[in-house]
Amino acid sequence: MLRFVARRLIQLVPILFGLSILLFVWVRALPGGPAQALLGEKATPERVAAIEAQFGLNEPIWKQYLAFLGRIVRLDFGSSLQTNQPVVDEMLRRFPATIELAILALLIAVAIGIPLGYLAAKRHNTWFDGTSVALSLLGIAIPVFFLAYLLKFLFAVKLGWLPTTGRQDPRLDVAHPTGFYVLDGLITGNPAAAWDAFKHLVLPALALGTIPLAIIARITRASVLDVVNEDYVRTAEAKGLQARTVTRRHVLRNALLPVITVIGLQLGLLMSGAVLTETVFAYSGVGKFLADGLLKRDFPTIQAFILVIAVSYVIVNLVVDILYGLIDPRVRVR
Amino acid sequence: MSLLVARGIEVHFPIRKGVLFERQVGAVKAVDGVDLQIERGTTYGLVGESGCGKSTLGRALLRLEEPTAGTVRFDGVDLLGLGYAAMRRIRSRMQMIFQDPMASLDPRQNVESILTEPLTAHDVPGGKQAHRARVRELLEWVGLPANALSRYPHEFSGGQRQRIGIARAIALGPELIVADEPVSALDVSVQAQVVNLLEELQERLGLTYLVIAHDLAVVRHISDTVGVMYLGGIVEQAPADALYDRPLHPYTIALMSAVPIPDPEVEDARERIFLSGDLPSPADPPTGCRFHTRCPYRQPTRCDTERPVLREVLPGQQVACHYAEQILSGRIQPAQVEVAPATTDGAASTG
Amino acid sequence: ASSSSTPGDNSGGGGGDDKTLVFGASADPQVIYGPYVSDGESLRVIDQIFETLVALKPGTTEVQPGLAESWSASENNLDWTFKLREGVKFHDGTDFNADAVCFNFERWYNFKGAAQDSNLTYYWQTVFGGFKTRDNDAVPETSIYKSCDAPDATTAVIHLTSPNSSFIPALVIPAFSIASPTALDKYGDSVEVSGDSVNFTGTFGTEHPVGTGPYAFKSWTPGDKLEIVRYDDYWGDKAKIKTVIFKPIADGPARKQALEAGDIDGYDFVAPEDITALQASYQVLERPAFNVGYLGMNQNSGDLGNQKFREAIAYSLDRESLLKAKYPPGSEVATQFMPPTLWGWNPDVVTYPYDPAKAKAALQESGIKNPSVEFWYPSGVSRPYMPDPTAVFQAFKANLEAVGIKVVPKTAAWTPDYLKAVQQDGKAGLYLLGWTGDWADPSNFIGTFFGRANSPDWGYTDQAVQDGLKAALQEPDQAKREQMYKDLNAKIMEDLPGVPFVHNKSFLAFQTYVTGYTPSPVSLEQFAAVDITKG
Amino acid sequence: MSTLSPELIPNPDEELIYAGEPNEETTGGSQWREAVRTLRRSPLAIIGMIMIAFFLVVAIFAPWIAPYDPGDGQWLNQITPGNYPGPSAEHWLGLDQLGRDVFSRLVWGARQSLIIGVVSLVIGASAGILLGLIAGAFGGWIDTVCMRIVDIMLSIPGLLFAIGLAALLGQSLTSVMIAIAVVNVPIFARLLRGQMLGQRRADYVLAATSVGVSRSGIVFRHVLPNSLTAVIVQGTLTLATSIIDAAGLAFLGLSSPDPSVAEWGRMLTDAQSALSTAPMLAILPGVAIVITALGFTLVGEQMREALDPKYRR
Amino acid sequence: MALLEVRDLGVRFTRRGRRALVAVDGVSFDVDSGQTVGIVGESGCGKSVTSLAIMRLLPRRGVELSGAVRFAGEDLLAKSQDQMRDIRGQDIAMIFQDPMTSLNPVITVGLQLTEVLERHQGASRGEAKAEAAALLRRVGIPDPVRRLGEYPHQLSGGMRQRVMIAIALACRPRLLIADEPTTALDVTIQAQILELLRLLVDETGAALIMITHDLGVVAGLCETVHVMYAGRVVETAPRHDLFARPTHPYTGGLLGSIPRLDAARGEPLHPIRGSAGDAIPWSRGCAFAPRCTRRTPECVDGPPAVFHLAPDHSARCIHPVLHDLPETEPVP
Ligand SMILES: Nc1ncnc2c1ncn2[C@@H]1O[C@H](COP(=O)(O)OP(=O)(O)OP(=O)(O)O)[C@@H](O)[C@H]1O
Ligand SMILES: Nc1ncnc2c1ncn2[C@@H]1O[C@H](COP(=O)(O)OP(=O)(O)OP(=O)(O)O)[C@@H](O)[C@H]1O
Ligand SMILES: [Mg+2]
Ligand SMILES: [Mg+2]
Repeated sequence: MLRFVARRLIQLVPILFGLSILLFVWVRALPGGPAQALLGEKATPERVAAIEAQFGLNEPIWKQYLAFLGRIVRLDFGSSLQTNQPVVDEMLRRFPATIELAILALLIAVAIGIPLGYLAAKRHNTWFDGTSVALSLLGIAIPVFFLAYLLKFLFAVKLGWLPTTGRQDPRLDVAHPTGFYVLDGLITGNPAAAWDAFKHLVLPALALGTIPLAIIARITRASVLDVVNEDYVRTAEAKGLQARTVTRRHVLRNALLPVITVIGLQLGLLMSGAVLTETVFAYSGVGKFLADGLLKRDFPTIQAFILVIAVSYVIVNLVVDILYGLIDPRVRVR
Repeated sequence: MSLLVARGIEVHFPIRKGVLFERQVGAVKAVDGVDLQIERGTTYGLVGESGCGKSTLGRALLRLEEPTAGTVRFDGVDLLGLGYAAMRRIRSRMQMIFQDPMASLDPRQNVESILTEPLTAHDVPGGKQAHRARVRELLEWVGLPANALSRYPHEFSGGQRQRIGIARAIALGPELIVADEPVSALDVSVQAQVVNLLEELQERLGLTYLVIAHDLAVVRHISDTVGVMYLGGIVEQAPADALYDRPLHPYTIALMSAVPIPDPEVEDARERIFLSGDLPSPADPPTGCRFHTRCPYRQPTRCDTERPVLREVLPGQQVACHYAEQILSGRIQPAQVEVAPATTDGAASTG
Repeated sequence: ASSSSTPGDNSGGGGGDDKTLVFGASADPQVIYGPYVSDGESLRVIDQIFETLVALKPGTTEVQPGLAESWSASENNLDWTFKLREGVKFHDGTDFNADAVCFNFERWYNFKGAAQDSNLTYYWQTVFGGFKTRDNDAVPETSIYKSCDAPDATTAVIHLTSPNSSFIPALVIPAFSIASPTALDKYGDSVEVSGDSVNFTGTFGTEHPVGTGPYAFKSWTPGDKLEIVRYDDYWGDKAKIKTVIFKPIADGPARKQALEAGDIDGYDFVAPEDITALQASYQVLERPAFNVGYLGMNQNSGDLGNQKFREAIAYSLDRESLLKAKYPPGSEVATQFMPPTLWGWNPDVVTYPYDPAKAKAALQESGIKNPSVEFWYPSGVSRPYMPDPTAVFQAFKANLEAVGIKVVPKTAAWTPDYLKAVQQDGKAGLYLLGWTGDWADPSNFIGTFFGRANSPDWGYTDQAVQDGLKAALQEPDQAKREQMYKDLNAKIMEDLPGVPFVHNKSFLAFQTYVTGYTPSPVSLEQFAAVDITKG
Repeated sequence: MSTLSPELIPNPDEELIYAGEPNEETTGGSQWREAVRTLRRSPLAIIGMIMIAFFLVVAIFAPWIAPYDPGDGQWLNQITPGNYPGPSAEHWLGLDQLGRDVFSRLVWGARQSLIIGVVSLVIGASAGILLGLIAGAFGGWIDTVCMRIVDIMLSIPGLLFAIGLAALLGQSLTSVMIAIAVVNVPIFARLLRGQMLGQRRADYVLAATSVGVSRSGIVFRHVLPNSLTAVIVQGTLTLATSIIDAAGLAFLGLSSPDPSVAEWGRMLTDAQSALSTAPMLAILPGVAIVITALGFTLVGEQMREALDPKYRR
Repeated sequence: MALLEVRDLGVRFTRRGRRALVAVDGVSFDVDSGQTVGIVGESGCGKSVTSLAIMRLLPRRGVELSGAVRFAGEDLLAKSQDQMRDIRGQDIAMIFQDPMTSLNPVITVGLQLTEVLERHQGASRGEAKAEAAALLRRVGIPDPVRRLGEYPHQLSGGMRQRVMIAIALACRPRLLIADEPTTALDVTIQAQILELLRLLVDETGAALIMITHDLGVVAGLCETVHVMYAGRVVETAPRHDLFARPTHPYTGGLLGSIPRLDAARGEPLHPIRGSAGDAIPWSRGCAFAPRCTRRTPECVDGPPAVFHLAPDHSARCIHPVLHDLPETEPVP
């Protein structure tokens, strides 16, 4: 098992290496190059030249790349051009927000998607099945930001049930030791703050969770359909086991295996979705920061955030694989 | 001269492991030192337990799987020494028939295209016209209606599909055909049709067969010589009748006794010899005689230390067993193996 | 009314002393330290916490005493004596005095290294020029600042190297606000190059800004909120509301929705579309126009060097209709590159009213066959003078095509791509840009536009105009200056380097219970006067 | 069968079929026929096909359906900020925030979406197929390198990748299409490679080798065609996501530089500012996107189910 | 009264949008306590469907059952699924063809064995474990305690089938249905498993229905054999009779087409022409008629009647092969 983990972690190296090259080249290839991006609206040719000298941008390209790699290895990502704050600080500030959002989105997706998929499979070829398939496909077909707008328009603007933007009512005076606002509310003994933070999460999480929900529902359905036709389920039935036991022990346990993998793969989708959802809800997380950064050429941020996202994506999927191994003895690694 | 002579064929599939660089830590010894000789115009039958390496051997002989060691001489030509192009050319003289007729036919090709493909691949002269004529001839030989040409594999029954496979195999007028379990996927009533067809074609075209099967009765029925394989090696090789009348290797003996015969009288009278346990892993074969772990005739010496070689014990009958003579003369009797321990009250008898 | 009734929510502050106002800003501040910023959101916050020597009369561009009660200049306009207000204390309890003033000026003048980056010290470099050392080729070579004396605690004398009539009006910019020397020394304002960018290593501007203003800094969570609280020892009228929170909401419609949902009490930059709708149940405040939006015509690009062609373009534009359809009520068609509210505006410049026939005639005269221009407009941005650049582009494009000029559309994100392409690289032919005044002086408008020797954006470097602008800046006599600028405006409009098309008002919206907010033409608004009156 | 006399041949019209009929194994050539049969029975697929057909008709015949030029802002004088005339006899769906005819823009938007979807699909799928083909056909270290490239591409969230690319290429529809195409590349590469690896050891490939078909013949005549089914299904689904992604990019400001170009994503985005005064301006293009994407998704998914034997029990 | 009486059992698959498929068509047979009955037939002739119908394990939707299945006097077809759950595993148990897929891959062998004990015998975890180990030992699995904690993929095919047998026999059922229990196994392993089944059935006194397509297997094991073709039983006979005097042309054809290990070599095989796909509906006539060498026009005049050769030997044919009598020309 350890060897498996080690091996997967080592597989990360070429990915990171490739990514670092990609990001490095990307910045160099931007119209005007990094000096331009750095100077923004006030750049003059002289200033650009000065900056290039200052940052070693006129060194040979491989030297620049090595320097870049060196900084990455030291976790020195520089400062955000948007905020002039160290990128690491920005990460500590934005990642909890997005993680919190993604977790709730995923929870919604899982908590609704799996039962929905299961019931649809159980009632295969009925109107319930058809409807849930159609709904889940609709979930996939609806642009995230459009859904976000509709949700916001309906539940926040028209009905006023939930807040429109942000992570917490700014009027609340609360401490944020961890940056996970719901958690912060709970650990600082301020349930009202936690509740408020939660209310701010609901709409973005719903918007963000819809696509994963649809995907999970579909995979669950397909997987359950597969499994109920397996010989071992027939064996279980032939043993006269209670319906409950058959479902839980023999159907679900097997059917959820592919679902787990799919849940891991949702991370990328959630990040893409977060870019749009966070923009709509003015939610200060990674997605919005990155989207702004990309448009404003905040390349220190982009480089660092994308690296971190890629690493966490790979790690999450590694964890998923390990989990998979724990549940499925067949792939348990020697 | 024999049509096919194989010497010391080994096919080892590497097992790789490693954190950073995959090292080879072992090998699945699917075929582990096989000598084989097939005479022109005869049928060689190969039987053995699942996983013992029959298919791998069959493919290796046609170089569809690269042997890791050994030589294969086909009509005097050293196959393993041929380059890609030369090998491609010589393939027209050796063909294969597969177990699963559906899987071996490209579902997207119609029968005509399936049968024309070998002709175009080898630039059989005469152009389209000649090819078409040849294809019709093939259909007739294998007993398919002419209207089959434009149809797709899935539109046929299992037996008919196998006929298509056979037609493809004989399209180029090969000399040798390796048939890997040609009938085991077919219904009992259809098996016989295909077996008969194979025999008929052999007679008509002077084919040489290597027939792989796990059904001993089928193999015996069509083969002149039968080889019995166990865990990557041939343990006994003999003319078909001799093998049935007088199996010499303990494994062959057990095999013979295990085959059910559709005759209650015979069945009721039969004495069975049960083997204990299963086929060991080819990745980690037992020392000495590969069969000694399950052998009811096992002797305290030699069996677990020395690998017996295939040797002629009776004329034309080769056996890889140290004690073949003693078994033949009845001096060694099989030990009785229980299929289940004493059963009276489920009392523990340490297995 | 606020619909989010969170427990512990003290919004609207129905009285008592703990009223809170939540203001929807369009972004986070860069840093809360005047000399390092030039963007509106930073200035807005800094303006509440800090004060400058001279202030603006609310709602106008008129200069009035700030931390200095009065000031006077020497004969040669080089030595300026400021009489400082007494009894003023910084939020950290230290005294405000002449030493503090000089401390700040000297600190600015002595900025080194990364701090000389034009991004950071834009206003200093614009108003005062260079620094004591020149660490960077891009920095102006000379500085008009010379030194600062503090003869006594309430007198600060600032010496300049050359006379400059923008000096006093420019001092109102919060970039020149006076910070607590003690706190500055304690927390530091240093910046440093880190990796590929500039990094605030001192925490003064991020965690401990200390000024003398009516509000003191409380906390800042970038992306989430910035909170300031009333400074109870303020020398002047104390702020009415205890806490003001700036909540960054970048998306315009989102700000509006936040207002409607009661999440915020007010916000800036109301979209013109929303004005009518909002007026029904909210207060919509109007900020006087102190800006100009223009269509730049780069004379280095294609046929735009042809005066007649430029005239044809100018005549073809139906600015009237555009403003009616897409600009808020009260916006005016611009005739020149500065707003009429600013002295120096010339009522008699040549104008180019919408006249397709004239445009076609001019086109004919120009002798250009198959006229075609590359027309740039920025995307993803909304500027006070251009709430919807796309609409302007679309309208002008239709106008141009109507007279037979082919338009090649080009767009890019505002920063850095658009500005770079237009201003540095001079890639654009036609382009949309504009300017909002920082202080009330024509030099801040036409001086900025046409005073540069090198102007890739205009491709227009008329020596007479350049010399005129330089002379006007140094002219001490106000009446003479005014005439000089009037003449310059006339000349510029004759040469037609671009078509100014709008002076636009911008708008803020508030809940009805918010009172006392006075919009300022230069967007320097005091929250101290704002109150919440809710039953 | 030929041996049977005609009267004994099972009657295909028979109400019942009897046990023992040849297994209706359905792969390959018949796969599609069977799939079509299944699709015809699936109400969801039919709905999807109607949606697609509608969309295609509108896209193809846009010039004849739309009453006006979609970029024509000649009615600018009829609007004032926040006040856009609604449906009228002249303008069936009213005017937009730049005084253009909404109906015409919607109609032309269909064409634009079709172009974006198809072009980015064709580019992305071709490149992905090429990459997957190289990886799948050669194997070994070439495969490893190709798959690492795919891994790298997949580790960046698609939309961010697309924005980054669009930033690089400058703002134009071409860069939007290329960006979306690039994001699609790893999907197709991985799919095709997986399919090809699955086929590579299939018996029929071995059979082709043994009759002497050349390596390229095997790849192009056998492996590739048999892998394409999955690619076609994926293509249908990708068409839907491409249209959605294009809308997402437009939402973030990446779209054609010419605002006269009628594009749903952009229409939706531009209308955000008018959401409360004229919600229809946003809802109409939004719904158009949803319907089109849903159409392709429905058909693609049902097709996948129809072609996948495991759904057909 | 027989332990199991199957009367006129019919199974139709009626899936929406497809033609109805008659998988089993009027099958009747009896199984007495302790008796071993064989059902043989080619792939697709309805053997599995028959056994699943008895167990009521066919999908609920899209299946029409007719006839009666009486087990110990009670009609199983009339029972609810819940009632069936008490019978399955307890009174009637089943072994399936493919030991590779019939065990749940993700739970231990031990749990798969104990769950049936806990369910039907109300055994506690501990008791069930001990009992399970004893069962594994009885089916000849060495080191049973260790095996209990293992997963199916860690066992060989033969061992898995032994586990299946242990599961089936755990509650000492009165009837055991084995659906091709050895087809997936090698001959030597097949012999072991068949021997094991024989021993255990003897020991527990369970009746056994052996479903197979291998005539050799029934020849050595079953007392009575039913030959199925296209959903119907075409011949029923005690095994000696069946092999000595195959009466239905199909049975004879089968026997003629399989090579025998003990036959002299060189004897050609006599295949049945056509394939199972050539069947016609029984309602139109004899389903085998298209392939039958003895076919006459009457064969397709309507469903053939059953011909009784002896009380326990019958064939569904109008031209049965009568071995004792001189071969006569079929009636025109
Ligand atoms: N490509 C391969 N890589 C690794 N191992 C292989 C490969 N092909 C076959 N083997 C292993 O080699 C051994 C022999 O396989 P082979 O298919 O030749 O057996 P067989 O005798 O034909 O069995 P069967 O009767 O099941 O067809 C088996 O253990 C198998 O797992
Ligand atoms: N769930 C089902 N839905 C539709 N048709 C079915 C179903 N199960 C079986 N059939 C059909 O019923 C017929 C009889 O099938 P059955 O499984 O009983 O055959 P079998 O005799 O057991 O064959 P084999 O030897 O292959 O196991 C076949 O034609 C099969 O296709
Ligand atoms: Mg094989
Ligand atoms: Mg079966």
